[in-house]
Amino acid sequence: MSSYLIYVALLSPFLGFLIQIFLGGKLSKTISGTISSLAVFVSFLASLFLFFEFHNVSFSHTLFSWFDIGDFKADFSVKIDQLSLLMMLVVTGISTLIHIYSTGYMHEDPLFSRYFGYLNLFVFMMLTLIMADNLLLMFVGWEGVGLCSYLLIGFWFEDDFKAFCGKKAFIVNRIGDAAFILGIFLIFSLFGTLEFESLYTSTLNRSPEMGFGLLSCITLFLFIGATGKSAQIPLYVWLPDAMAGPTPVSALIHAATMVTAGVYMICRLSFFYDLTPIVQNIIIVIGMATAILSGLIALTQKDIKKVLAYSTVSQLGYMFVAAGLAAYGAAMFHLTTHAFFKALLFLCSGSVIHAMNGEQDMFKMGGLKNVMPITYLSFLVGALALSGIPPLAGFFSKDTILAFAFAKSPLLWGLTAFTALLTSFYIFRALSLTFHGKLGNIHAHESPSSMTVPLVLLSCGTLLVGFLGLPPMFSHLFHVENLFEKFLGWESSLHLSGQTEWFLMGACSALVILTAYTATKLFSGDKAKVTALKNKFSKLHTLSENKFYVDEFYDLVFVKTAHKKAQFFWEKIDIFVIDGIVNGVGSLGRNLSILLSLIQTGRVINYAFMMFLGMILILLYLVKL
Amino acid sequence: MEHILFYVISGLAIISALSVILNKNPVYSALSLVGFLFVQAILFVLLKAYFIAIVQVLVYTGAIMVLFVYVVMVMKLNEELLPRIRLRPFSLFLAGLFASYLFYIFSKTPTFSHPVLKTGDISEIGELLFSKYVLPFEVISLLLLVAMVGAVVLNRKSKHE
Amino acid sequence: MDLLLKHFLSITIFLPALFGLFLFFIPQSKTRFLKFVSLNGSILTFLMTLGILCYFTGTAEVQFVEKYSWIPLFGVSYFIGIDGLSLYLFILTSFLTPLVLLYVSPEEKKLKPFLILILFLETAMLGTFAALDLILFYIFWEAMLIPMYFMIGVWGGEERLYATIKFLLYTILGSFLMLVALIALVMIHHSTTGVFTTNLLKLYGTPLGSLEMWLFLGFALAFLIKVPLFPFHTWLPDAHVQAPTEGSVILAGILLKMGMYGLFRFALPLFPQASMAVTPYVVTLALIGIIYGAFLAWAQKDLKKLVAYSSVSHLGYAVLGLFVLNHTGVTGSLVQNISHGLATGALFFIVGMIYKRTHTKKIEELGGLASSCPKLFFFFLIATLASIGLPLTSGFVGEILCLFGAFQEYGVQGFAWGGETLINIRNIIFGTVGILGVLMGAIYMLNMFQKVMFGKPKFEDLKDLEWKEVLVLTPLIIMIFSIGVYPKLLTNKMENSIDHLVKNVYKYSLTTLSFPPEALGTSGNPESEATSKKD
Amino acid sequence: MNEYFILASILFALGVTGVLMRRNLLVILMSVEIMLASSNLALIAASSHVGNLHGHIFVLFNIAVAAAEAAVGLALIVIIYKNKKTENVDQFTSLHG
Repeated sequence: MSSYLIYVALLSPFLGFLIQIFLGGKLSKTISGTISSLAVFVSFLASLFLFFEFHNVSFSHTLFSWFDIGDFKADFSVKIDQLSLLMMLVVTGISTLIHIYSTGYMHEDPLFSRYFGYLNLFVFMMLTLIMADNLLLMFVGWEGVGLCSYLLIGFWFEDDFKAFCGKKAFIVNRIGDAAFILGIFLIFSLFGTLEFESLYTSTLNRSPEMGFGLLSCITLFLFIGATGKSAQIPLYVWLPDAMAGPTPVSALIHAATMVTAGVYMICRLSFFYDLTPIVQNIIIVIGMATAILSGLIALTQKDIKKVLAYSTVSQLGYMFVAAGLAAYGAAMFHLTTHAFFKALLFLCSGSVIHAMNGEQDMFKMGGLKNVMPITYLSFLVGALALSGIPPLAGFFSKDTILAFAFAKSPLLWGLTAFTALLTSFYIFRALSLTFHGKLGNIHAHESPSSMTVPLVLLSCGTLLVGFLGLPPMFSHLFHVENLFEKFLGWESSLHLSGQTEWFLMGACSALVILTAYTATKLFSGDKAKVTALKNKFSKLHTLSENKFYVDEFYDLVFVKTAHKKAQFFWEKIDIFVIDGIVNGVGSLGRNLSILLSLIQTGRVINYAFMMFLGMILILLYLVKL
Repeated sequence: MEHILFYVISGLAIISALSVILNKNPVYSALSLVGFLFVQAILFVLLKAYFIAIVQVLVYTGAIMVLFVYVVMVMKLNEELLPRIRLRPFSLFLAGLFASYLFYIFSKTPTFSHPVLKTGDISEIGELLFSKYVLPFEVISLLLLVAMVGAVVLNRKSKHE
Repeated sequence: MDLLLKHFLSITIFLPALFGLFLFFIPQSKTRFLKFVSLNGSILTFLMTLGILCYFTGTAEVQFVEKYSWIPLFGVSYFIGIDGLSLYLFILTSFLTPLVLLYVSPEEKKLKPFLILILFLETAMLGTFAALDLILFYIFWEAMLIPMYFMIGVWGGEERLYATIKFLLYTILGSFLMLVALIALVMIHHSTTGVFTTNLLKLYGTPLGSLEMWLFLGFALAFLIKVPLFPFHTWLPDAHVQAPTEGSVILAGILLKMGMYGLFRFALPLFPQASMAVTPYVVTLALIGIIYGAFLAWAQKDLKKLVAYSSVSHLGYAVLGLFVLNHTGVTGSLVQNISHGLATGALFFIVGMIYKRTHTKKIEELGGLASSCPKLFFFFLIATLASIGLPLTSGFVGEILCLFGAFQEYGVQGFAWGGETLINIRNIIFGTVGILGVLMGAIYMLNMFQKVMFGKPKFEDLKDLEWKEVLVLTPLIIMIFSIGVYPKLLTNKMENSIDHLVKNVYKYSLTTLSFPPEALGTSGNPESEATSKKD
Repeated sequence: MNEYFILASILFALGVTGVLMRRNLLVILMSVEIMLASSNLALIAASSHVGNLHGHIFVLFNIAVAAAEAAVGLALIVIIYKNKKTENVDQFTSLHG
C-alpha cells in the first residue's frame, strides 16, 4: 500500500503532464485545468497519507535500477523521511493552490493546456528532487526544475525579452548545476557512493575539517550549485528577470518551490556541512550579503513583481544564513513559512496585475483597497508575515534565525535585523503604492473566485503555519512543543537566556513595526515627500534602481568577452590557422603541379623527344654496359 | 658477290630513307617510302626470308602505301608545302645518340661462330604460326579488326553534324 | 531456412545492396514505387538487426560469426561477426537508414540514384561494423566514401565541390596511413609467426616493439580524423553544411561513429602499449575539442554549422571516455556515440525541415517558428535538450559516464592539497573542462533555439510538421528518452565486451606477451570470463 | 653478319630524325614506318643468325601491327586535318598544361 502511495505521489503530476501534452489540444479549458489541478492534488493527498504513515520512520524505496556500470551505481529510488515528507507537503500543497489559481489567471491564454503541462512537469521534477535517494537522481530533479522554469518563464515566447529571460534563467542555473555535478563527481571519487544514507554513515567518524580540504571543496561546489538554484550572490541575477513569466509561475517557481531547492539540499547534506566550518562561514557571508543587497535593490523598484522577486532573494539569503549557522531546523522552518506568504504575495500581485490588465508599475496603481478587498486583505496578511510582525508566520521563523545569528555574533544579528527593517520598508511601500492612495482612472475589479479562494486559503495558512515552530521561550510559555523541530528531529542547539531573547525580539519587532508604519505613511500620502526623499539620496537611488549594475557588469565581463573569444576562435584559429594549413597543403600541391605542367608544352614533338630520351635511359638500364 | 650486292642495296635503302625524311612534298616522301620498302624486301631475300619479302611487298607496299598516298591526295597538300625541316640540334643529337648507342650494343653482341642461314620455309612458318603462336595470331587478327572498326568509326559523320 | 540462419549476418549486411540493385530496374519516373521499395528494404534490414539483438547473448564473445577463406595466399578471409562493441552501432545504422529514406522527398531531383546510393551506403556501413578481417574492414571502410562523395558532390549545396574534396582528402589521407600501418602489421605478424593472416582476432597482441607507436599513429589518425578530434575537424562543418539533409544525418549519425568504433576495435586493442602512452595527449586534445567545439558553435551563424561544431564538442566526450580506459568511461563513450547519433540526427532532420519551410539556414533570418509550428517546437526542444545533456535524455547518460570515468581513472590518490585529504589536480581539470563544455552546450544551443523558435513570427503561413515528418522524428525521440531513463537498455549487452576490452588493453600494455595470446572474442575462455567479470 | 644490324641501326636513327624534325604529320607517320621496318630487318637478321624462324613470325606480327597503326593513325590524321585545317604538328598545342 505504502509503496503505491509513493508512485501515486510522484507520478500523478507526470501523468497530468502527459495528458496535457498529448491530449491538451482536444480538451476544453475547464477539463484541462481540472485534470492538472487534480493531478497535483492527488499527489498532495498521497503525500499527506505518506506523512501520517511514515512521519517517524525513514526508508528508501527503489523504483528501478538506473545506472549500474562497473563501480558506478545509482538507482531510481526515493527516500521517504521527515525532511522529504515536509517538502512534499509544502510543494504539492502550495502547487495545488497555484494550479487552481492559474485556471482563472490563464483563462484567456491560447496555450492553456501547454501551460498546465509545464506546471505539472515542474511539480514532477520538484518531487523528484525532493524524494531522490541519491545525489544523481536529485540532480535530475535539479536540472529538471531548471528546464521547467526555462519553459515557464519564456512561456510568452513571442516577446523576445521574455524568451531571453527564460534562457538567462536556465543558463545561470546551469552554471550552478555545473558546480553541483562537479561536487557529485568529487563525492563519488571520495566515497564511492552517491546514496545519502551510506554517505551519512561514511561521514560519521570524520572530524570537522580544519583547513580547506577536499570535503570543503565538495561542500563549496554543492553550495555554488545552491546559489544558482536559490538565487544567491553571485548567481542571483536570473530571478528578478524570471518575473517575465506569468505571475502564478513566479509564485510557484520563484517563491515557494524551486528556489528553496538549494536550502533543502544543504539541509539534506547537513552532515557534510557540519564537517566544513569554513564553507559554513562562506555560506553565512554570502547569504547575508545577498539578503542586504537585494533588500536595498527592492527599495526602489517600480515593478510590483520585481519588488517581490528581490524580496525572495533576500529571504533566501536569510535561509542560507540559518543553514550556515547549522540551524537547519530554522532554515527549513523559514522555508516553509516563506513558501506560504511569498506564494500569497505573488498571487495577490497576480490578482492585481490581472485586474489592471497586465500593468505592473506600482506608480500607476493606487487605491485598489476598496475595489479588491479580498486581494488587499490577503496582501496585507502576506506583508505582515513577511515583515515578521507577530504573531504571523514570518515572525516566528525570522525570529528564530535572528536568535541564532545573535548567538554567533551580535554583528550578524545587527545585519539580519537591518535586513528585516529593509524588508518591512519595501513591502509596505509596495502595499501603500498599490492599494492606498487615490484610485486612478481605471476599471479594476475583484478577481474571479478561482483566484480568490486560493488567496484566502493561503492567508489562513500564513496565519497558522507559524505556530508549528514556536521558538523555545514561547513553547515554554504556552507549554506547546515546537512541533516543527521535533518532527524534523533536529534539536535546537540554541543557548540563549530567555531575557536576552525577549529583549532582542522586542527590539526587533518594535523597529519593524515602526518602519512599516513610516513606509505606509510615506507612500500612501503625498507623492511630493517621496520625490524629495528620492532627490536627497539621488545617487544611491539610481544605484539601487539600476540594481547596482550587476547585470551590466556580468554582461560586459563574462558574456561579451566569452562571445568575443568564440568569434576569435572561429575566425582566427579555425578558419585562419587550421583551415589555412589544410588549404595550404592543398594549394602547395596545386602550385607544384602548375610548376610541373610547364613541361607540358602541348607540342607533340616535345613529347616524342622525351619519349626517345626515356627509351635511351631504359635501354641504358636494361643492357647495363 | 653477295657482299657487294648487300652494300649496294643498303646504300639504296639509306638513300631512300633519307629521301623520305628530307623531301618537302609528302607525295614524294610517300613514293620514296615505297622505294625504301622495296629495297628492304630485297634485303629480306638476301637473308633468305622469301615469304617475309613477299608479304612485305604485298602488305606494305601494296596496301599501306596506297593508303598513305590516298590520304595525301585527300588532303590536297600539294599546294601549300610546309617548311621542310626545322633544325633541332637536340633532335639530331638524340638521333645520333640512338644510332651510336645501337652500334655499340651490336658491336658488343657476340657473333655466332657458325651462322646458319635458315631458309624462311613457308610451311615451317605456317606450322609455327598455328601451333606455338596461335594465341598471338588470333590476338593480332582481333587487333586488325579493332583497327578497322576504329578507323571507320573515327571518320564516320556524326549525327549532330 | 537453414541457409538463412547460417548466413544471417551476411544477409543482413547485403540486403540493402540487394534492394539497391533491384532499384536499378525500376524506371526513374515511378518515384513512389522507388521510395516504397527502398524503404521496405531498409525496414526489413532493421527487423533483421532486431533479430540479431534478440539472439545476441551478452557475453564477450564474437557472435554470428561467418568465416570463409578469400585470398589464402595472404590469409585474407571473409570474416564477420558481432560483439557488444559493434552491436548497437550496427543497430543504430539500420535504425537511422529507414528514417533517412522515409525523409527523402519523392520530388528530390535524381531520386533513383539517390536512393540507390543510400542503400549501398547502408551495406558498406553495416559491413564496416561487422568486419573482423582487416582487409575486409578496409574495403568496407573505403566503400563508404564513394556514396558519401557523390551524395555531397551531386546533391549538395553551393560550395559542394570544395566540401567534397576536403572531406575526401582528409579521409583518404587517414585511410592510406591506416593501409600502410595495416600492411606493416600483417608483415610483422608474419615475420614473428610465419603465418600470413589478416584475421583481427589473431592479430591481437602481436608484439611490435618500437614500431608499435608508429603503427598506432597510422591507425589512430585515420580514426581520429573521422571522429573528428580537434584539430582534424575542419572538414566536418563544410561537409555538413554542403551535404543534403539525408547526407548530414548519415554523416553525423553513423559515419562519425566509424572513427570511434575503429578506435574501440582496432587502435586500442591492437596497440595497447602505444595507446596507453598517448593517453594524456589524446585526452588533452579531447578536452580542448570539447571547449573549442562549444566556443565555435556559439560563434556560428548557420544552423547546420552550429550543429556540426556541437558534434566536435560532443564527440570530444566520447574520446575522453574511451581514452581514460576504464569500464565506466568506455561505456560512456559508446553510449555517447549512440546518443549523439540519435540527438544530432534528429537535429539535422529538424534543420532540414526548417529549411524546407523557410528556405534559409541562417539563424539571423529565422525567428518565431514556435508560434506557427507547435509540433516542430516540441521535437526541436527535445532534440536540443538531448544535445545539451539534460538528465533523463540519452545525452546525459553519455556525458555523465564519460566524465565519471575520467574522474575514476585517476582516483583520489595524488598529492596533498590543503587539509588531510588527498586530491589529484587532474580530476579537477577534467571535471572543470568537461563541465564547462556542458555549460557552453546550454549556452549555444539555447541561444540558437531562442533565436530560431521564439520572438515575433518572421514568416507567415508556415505549415507545421506533416505526419511523415513526425514519423521520422518520433522513433528518435523515443529512443533518446528510453536510453536516458533506462540506460541498461544499452549497457547490459555491451558490458562484458567492454570489460574484456579494458582488461585486455591493460594486460597487454603491462606485459610483453607470449604468442598467441587469448585475444578478444572466440578464443576467450568462458569460465574465466565469468569469474573475472565481477572482481 | 653484323652489317645488317648496323644498317638497321642507321635506318632506325633516320626514322627517329624524321619523327623529331618534320612538321608534317604524314611524314612523321612515314618515319615511324621506317623505324618499324628497320626493326623488322634486325629481327630477320637475328633469326637467320640463330637459325630458327621465330623472328619471321615476329616480323609477320609486326607488319600486322604496322598495318593497324597506319589505318588508325591515318584516320586520326584525317580527322585532325578536318578540324584544324592544318597538319603542322607545331600548331597542335591543346595539350599545353
